[in-house]
Amino acid sequence: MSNVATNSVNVLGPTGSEKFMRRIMPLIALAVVLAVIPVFGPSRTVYSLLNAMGVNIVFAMSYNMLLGRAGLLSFGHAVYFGLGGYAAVHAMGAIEAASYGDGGFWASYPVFFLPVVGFAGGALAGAVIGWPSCRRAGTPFAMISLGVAELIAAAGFMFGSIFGGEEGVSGDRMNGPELFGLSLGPIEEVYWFIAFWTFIGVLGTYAFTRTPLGKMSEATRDNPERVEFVGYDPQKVRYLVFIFSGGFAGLAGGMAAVNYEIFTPEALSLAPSGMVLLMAYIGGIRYFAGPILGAILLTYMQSMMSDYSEAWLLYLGLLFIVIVMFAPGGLAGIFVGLFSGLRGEDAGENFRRWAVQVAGIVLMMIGIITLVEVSVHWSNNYGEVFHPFGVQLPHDGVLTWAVIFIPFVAGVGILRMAHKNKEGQA
Amino acid sequence: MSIPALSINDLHKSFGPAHIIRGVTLDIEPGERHAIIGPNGAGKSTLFNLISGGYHPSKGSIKLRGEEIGGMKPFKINRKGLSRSFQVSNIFSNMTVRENVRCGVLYSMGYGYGFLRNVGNLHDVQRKTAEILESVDLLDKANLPAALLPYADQRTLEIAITIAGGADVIMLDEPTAGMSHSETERAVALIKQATEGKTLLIVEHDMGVVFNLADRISVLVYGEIIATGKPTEIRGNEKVREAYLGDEADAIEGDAA
Amino acid sequence: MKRITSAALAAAMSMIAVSGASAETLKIAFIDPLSGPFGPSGQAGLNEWIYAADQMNAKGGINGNQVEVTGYDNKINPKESLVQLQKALDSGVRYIAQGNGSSVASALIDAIEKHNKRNPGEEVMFLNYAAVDPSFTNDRCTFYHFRFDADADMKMEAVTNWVKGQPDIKKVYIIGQDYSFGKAVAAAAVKGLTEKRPDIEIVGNELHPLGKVKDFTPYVQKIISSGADAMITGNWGADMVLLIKAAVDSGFEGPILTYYGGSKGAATAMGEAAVGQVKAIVENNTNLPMSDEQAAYVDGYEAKYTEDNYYYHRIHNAMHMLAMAAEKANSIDPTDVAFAMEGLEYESPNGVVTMRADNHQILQPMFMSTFSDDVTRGVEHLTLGWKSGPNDRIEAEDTRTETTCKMQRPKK
Amino acid sequence: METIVFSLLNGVIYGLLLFMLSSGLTLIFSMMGVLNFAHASFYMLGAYFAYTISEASSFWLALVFAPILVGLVGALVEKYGLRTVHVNGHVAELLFTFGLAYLIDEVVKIVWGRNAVDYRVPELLDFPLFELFGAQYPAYRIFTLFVALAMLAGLWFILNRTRWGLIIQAALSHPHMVGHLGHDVPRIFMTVFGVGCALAGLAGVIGGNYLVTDPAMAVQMGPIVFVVVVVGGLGSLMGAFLAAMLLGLLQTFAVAIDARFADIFGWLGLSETTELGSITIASLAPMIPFLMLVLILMIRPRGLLGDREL
Repeated sequence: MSNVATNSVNVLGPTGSEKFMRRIMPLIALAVVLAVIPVFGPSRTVYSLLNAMGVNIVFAMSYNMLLGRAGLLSFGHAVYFGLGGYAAVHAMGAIEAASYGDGGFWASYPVFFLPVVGFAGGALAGAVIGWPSCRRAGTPFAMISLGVAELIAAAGFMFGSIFGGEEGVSGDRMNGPELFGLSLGPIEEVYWFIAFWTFIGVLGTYAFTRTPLGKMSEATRDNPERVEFVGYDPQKVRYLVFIFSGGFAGLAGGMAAVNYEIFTPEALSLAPSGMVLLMAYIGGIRYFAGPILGAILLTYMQSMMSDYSEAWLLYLGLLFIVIVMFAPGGLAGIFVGLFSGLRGEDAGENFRRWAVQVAGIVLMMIGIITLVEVSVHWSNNYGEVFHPFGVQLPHDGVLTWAVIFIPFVAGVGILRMAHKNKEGQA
Repeated sequence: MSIPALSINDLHKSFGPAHIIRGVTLDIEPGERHAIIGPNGAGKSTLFNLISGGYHPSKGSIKLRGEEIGGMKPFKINRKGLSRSFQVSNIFSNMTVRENVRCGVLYSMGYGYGFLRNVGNLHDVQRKTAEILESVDLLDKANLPAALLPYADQRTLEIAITIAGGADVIMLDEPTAGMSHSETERAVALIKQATEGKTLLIVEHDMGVVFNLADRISVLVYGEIIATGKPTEIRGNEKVREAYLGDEADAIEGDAA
Repeated sequence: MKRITSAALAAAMSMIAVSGASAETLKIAFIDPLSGPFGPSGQAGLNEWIYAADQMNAKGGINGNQVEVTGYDNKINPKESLVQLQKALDSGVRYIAQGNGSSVASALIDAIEKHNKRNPGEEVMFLNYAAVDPSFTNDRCTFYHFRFDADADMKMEAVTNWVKGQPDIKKVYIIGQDYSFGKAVAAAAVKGLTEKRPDIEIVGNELHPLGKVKDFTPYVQKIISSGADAMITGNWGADMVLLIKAAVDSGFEGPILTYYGGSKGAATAMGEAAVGQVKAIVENNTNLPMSDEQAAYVDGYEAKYTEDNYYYHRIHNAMHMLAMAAEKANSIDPTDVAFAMEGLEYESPNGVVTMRADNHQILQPMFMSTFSDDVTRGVEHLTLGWKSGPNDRIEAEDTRTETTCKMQRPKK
Repeated sequence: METIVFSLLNGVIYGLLLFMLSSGLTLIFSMMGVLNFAHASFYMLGAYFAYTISEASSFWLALVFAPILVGLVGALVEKYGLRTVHVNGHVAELLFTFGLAYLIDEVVKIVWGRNAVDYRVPELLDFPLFELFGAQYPAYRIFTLFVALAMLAGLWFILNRTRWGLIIQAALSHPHMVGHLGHDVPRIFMTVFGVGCALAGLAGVIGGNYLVTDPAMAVQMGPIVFVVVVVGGLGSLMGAFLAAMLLGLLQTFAVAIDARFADIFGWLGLSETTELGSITIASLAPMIPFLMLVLILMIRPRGLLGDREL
């Protein structure tokens, strides 16, 4: 019996090479990408964007430990990001004071490792707030997180000695012992710091999914009742996951503290909490890499799209609603679907169908974007006119409304047809 | 006399004005296979939930090997070595079969809420999981998502999760409900083999299964046990016949024949 | 360069451009909210900067260099501001203009200070046109930061100087938002009143959470029952509008002395009921007597931006002082300009304004403006507007406050 | 004395406004399980519709038609949006409404501009009704009191005296039952969602002019609506009413208290000069709802009068 069982262990689970391809390769790929980026000599803008993305990636990953992996919808995750960040920024101050003062522990603490302080801060906050919050999942959890976030955000503005009032607490990252020859002054050096911790953050959140606790968190998400009957307390599972999630959010906060050298009470408020929810969900909460995609896309949109259109928030809202309604798997889900569709037997058929769908979507988007842009330009009342590619589209022009309606109707029609065809085949 | 594996004494449960369990007293010896039968609405599921920690008793005591467990949280009871299955398949449908069983194994092997070990490297857990899968004949389906299993296999998986933790008191809630005749036969064989040497408490509608499996049978009617005894004693019991009217009474007799 | 640089072009350029000032344009990056809830006030600031630049360019620019103002949307978020700052730096900007939110200003001051230290030869100058935290020109003063607005303490200095001339005011109630700014305003008010009018009784000093109160009536009734005959508040945004509406609705009759009564959208929200009661301490209002030239400037602006009113007179001042300093230094390098800016005096339409050399804080005459229905220039398409009488002028010197700044200057 | 009278009056009026705003959400949440994040956005739409209508005609027409319009918008949202995501569970629905709130905000900014609009109290009601301890009491506030009471009465009548109301009542406490009784569940859901939104819209019509009508008003009111619904309890309009009153009164009374933490916890050695000690109870008033939200969920998850836990 035991002999059989020992043999069958090998049959079970993925083989060594499968494991390597599925688990180790993506991490190596991530490391390579992170390491190769500077070769292209990015500008300061690109660097600062990359750094912001790194912070948001870790933040979104920590959020997905809750939403994706444990099924806990939080509206106040920025609390842990912010508290971790504040811990790190205060530690940065301590390093500065200690290195100009009488030394001590902080004098020998490298700024490079401040995210560890952030992790501790976030985890501690999670440990304190988590216990009452994690009693149940679902709506009560979401509501408690909302209430707690409101309270903490208000406290952020009230307690100036901790949160620095409106202008926040700032520090200088160029103090204390240097590590890896990085002074962390120029933004290129900060990039290495961010890249390192982004990798650690991704690795850490991934490793967590492989632990007994990580596995049980997924089990608790799917079936909390059953979990109780295999010896686990779902409340405790949630609580522990919550602490870790707070810790990784704090890690991201620590990264932000070094990157921006300042933390302000807004960091605790509902707005960044909403943003991280959007990142994770748009990226795809059921896929490990989903939040990474979401964080990259939304960071880019936030910092760059406002240059193109002041209605970027509207587009963001639309994107989110479309994802919720039609692609609950998020961007990652769409990619996975495309990829597996192209490898299947009827790849050609799939390809044709997608081409039609993409055409429909693009047409619809042309209509919607034109409508939004024309309205925005008109509603500003500065007499500005939307003029893409040199074409003037005033709000009262016939051409404008043609550009809005014809593609939109055509797009809707194509999508409907594609949908019907698919159903007809099925 | 040894301490009973499970000892229930004057157990009551009310939901508001509805008095569902009205003074159940029952002792189950270690190693005994005990079946609870009774018409629909007799309170069998409620009794199961009371024992396994799903409900809080209104009155009375439940002792597991002499230790009071009435009103304890389910996970605490489970850790003391009492495990149950569900009438409706209650599995982790987003996971593979192997992962399902592993969820049942982890706590009992001492890994608890651990977050420093990779589950892939826990060879004892792997081995135990494989053993369980082997014993319920699901090894070849180990890497299938549980949601994609055929119904009978899902029921089997339900049992596999229940026994995975190595509990020595096993409670099965209608394990063969909805199965075909041949599937039922296989399930009974499997239950017999998997609960070898353990205490088994089973609720079942299929009288064939009951009389085949059980050492003793209790009949629960309107929240009260009206008879307890060996299968032969139950068959001959007048009160049981009265409680079971029509077809079901025939079923008892038919099996008796 | 007449408009906002084509956004697409700017973004494309920012990705490839190598930093370094270009020879023929003086680029100013305007980093303020252009979308979201604070978008309107940021947009109004941007419009005034662009208008000021256009006017300057029409006169031949600064030292013959054309001025170009580009908007960068920071969503009033300090961290996002730093990303936008990097974008600006990449497109060769050496001058930053910002005003909305002391949190953003604080982040920018810090980041610019560090940038200037870490990148010698690429220094950047910060033209602060509205962030009023006093610390920026006190403990936290830096050489490259210049403030063209009176700080919170100076405004209170002006307010209390005005109160000094109002013997009718005997009991004052102070109410504000519960965060650093609200607390600073309250402290300055108490200090100023006790020094200048020891006879005034401060009957209440209250803070409420920032942006959370929906109905101010309970606060107002507390104020009324305290017998106050004047109210001082630093509130802005909805907190100010709701407070004022509740006050006039409940029949509070004394003056309501504000910092931000004139801010965008407030007039519409307050409505006619607030006429005569609401006052705001500002450096300008459009119903002051003005020269033809200045009138043409104001009218030109309001004709171009029909949704806006001429409000940030300090932007006009800042642009002119920038030009004067650049001429004096004969350079548009921020370091040279900054040295030239110190102690600079400019004959503005409302009188002489001076950039203090010791802390880079402007000194300018202030006016206590009253919300009125008897005005020649209304705001927000209403017949209501702001005006001030002869007694409402507070001279520049009377707004001066002591500074704790120890300015660190670079070597010339 | 005057503090108590004022606080009572203000508390009741504020509480009634909160109830108007939240009653619709209680209906929606109890029946459909959808904690509508965009509920306050419908309140905002109500105010803006009322502004537009009263510009074109009169406030009184707006009072009738603005809520109806909002209700129609709500019904459309339910039919073409919410129903699609319903299969993905409550979290997906919650997220949908979360995105919807973003969207409505932006659309309102485009259509009506980003500043406050001049939506004002109708002239007929724009006078001080009476004077109390030196402070005037605007007639419009008393008017809101009557509108709220009328709405309460109307709601009570519909729920207890009409067939529709009885179905809804049954569905409030046993949402799964309604389908079994052969009623057209999708249509009931659409109607309830529409009516719920219309009630929020009515609150917008009434509240938009005595507070401020600007694009931030939804965000301002959003979280507090949840507090009322959660504290009141699932399936209980009475609970929502009590919770709204409680919140209104607690907040207004707290404002009237000048005590500082140092005065209360002085015996613990808390001094008035410390940051914590100098906080006044009054300054915490607007935080009370959130404190209540967290405490209720921790201690009594079914709310004040709820018939089941969330």
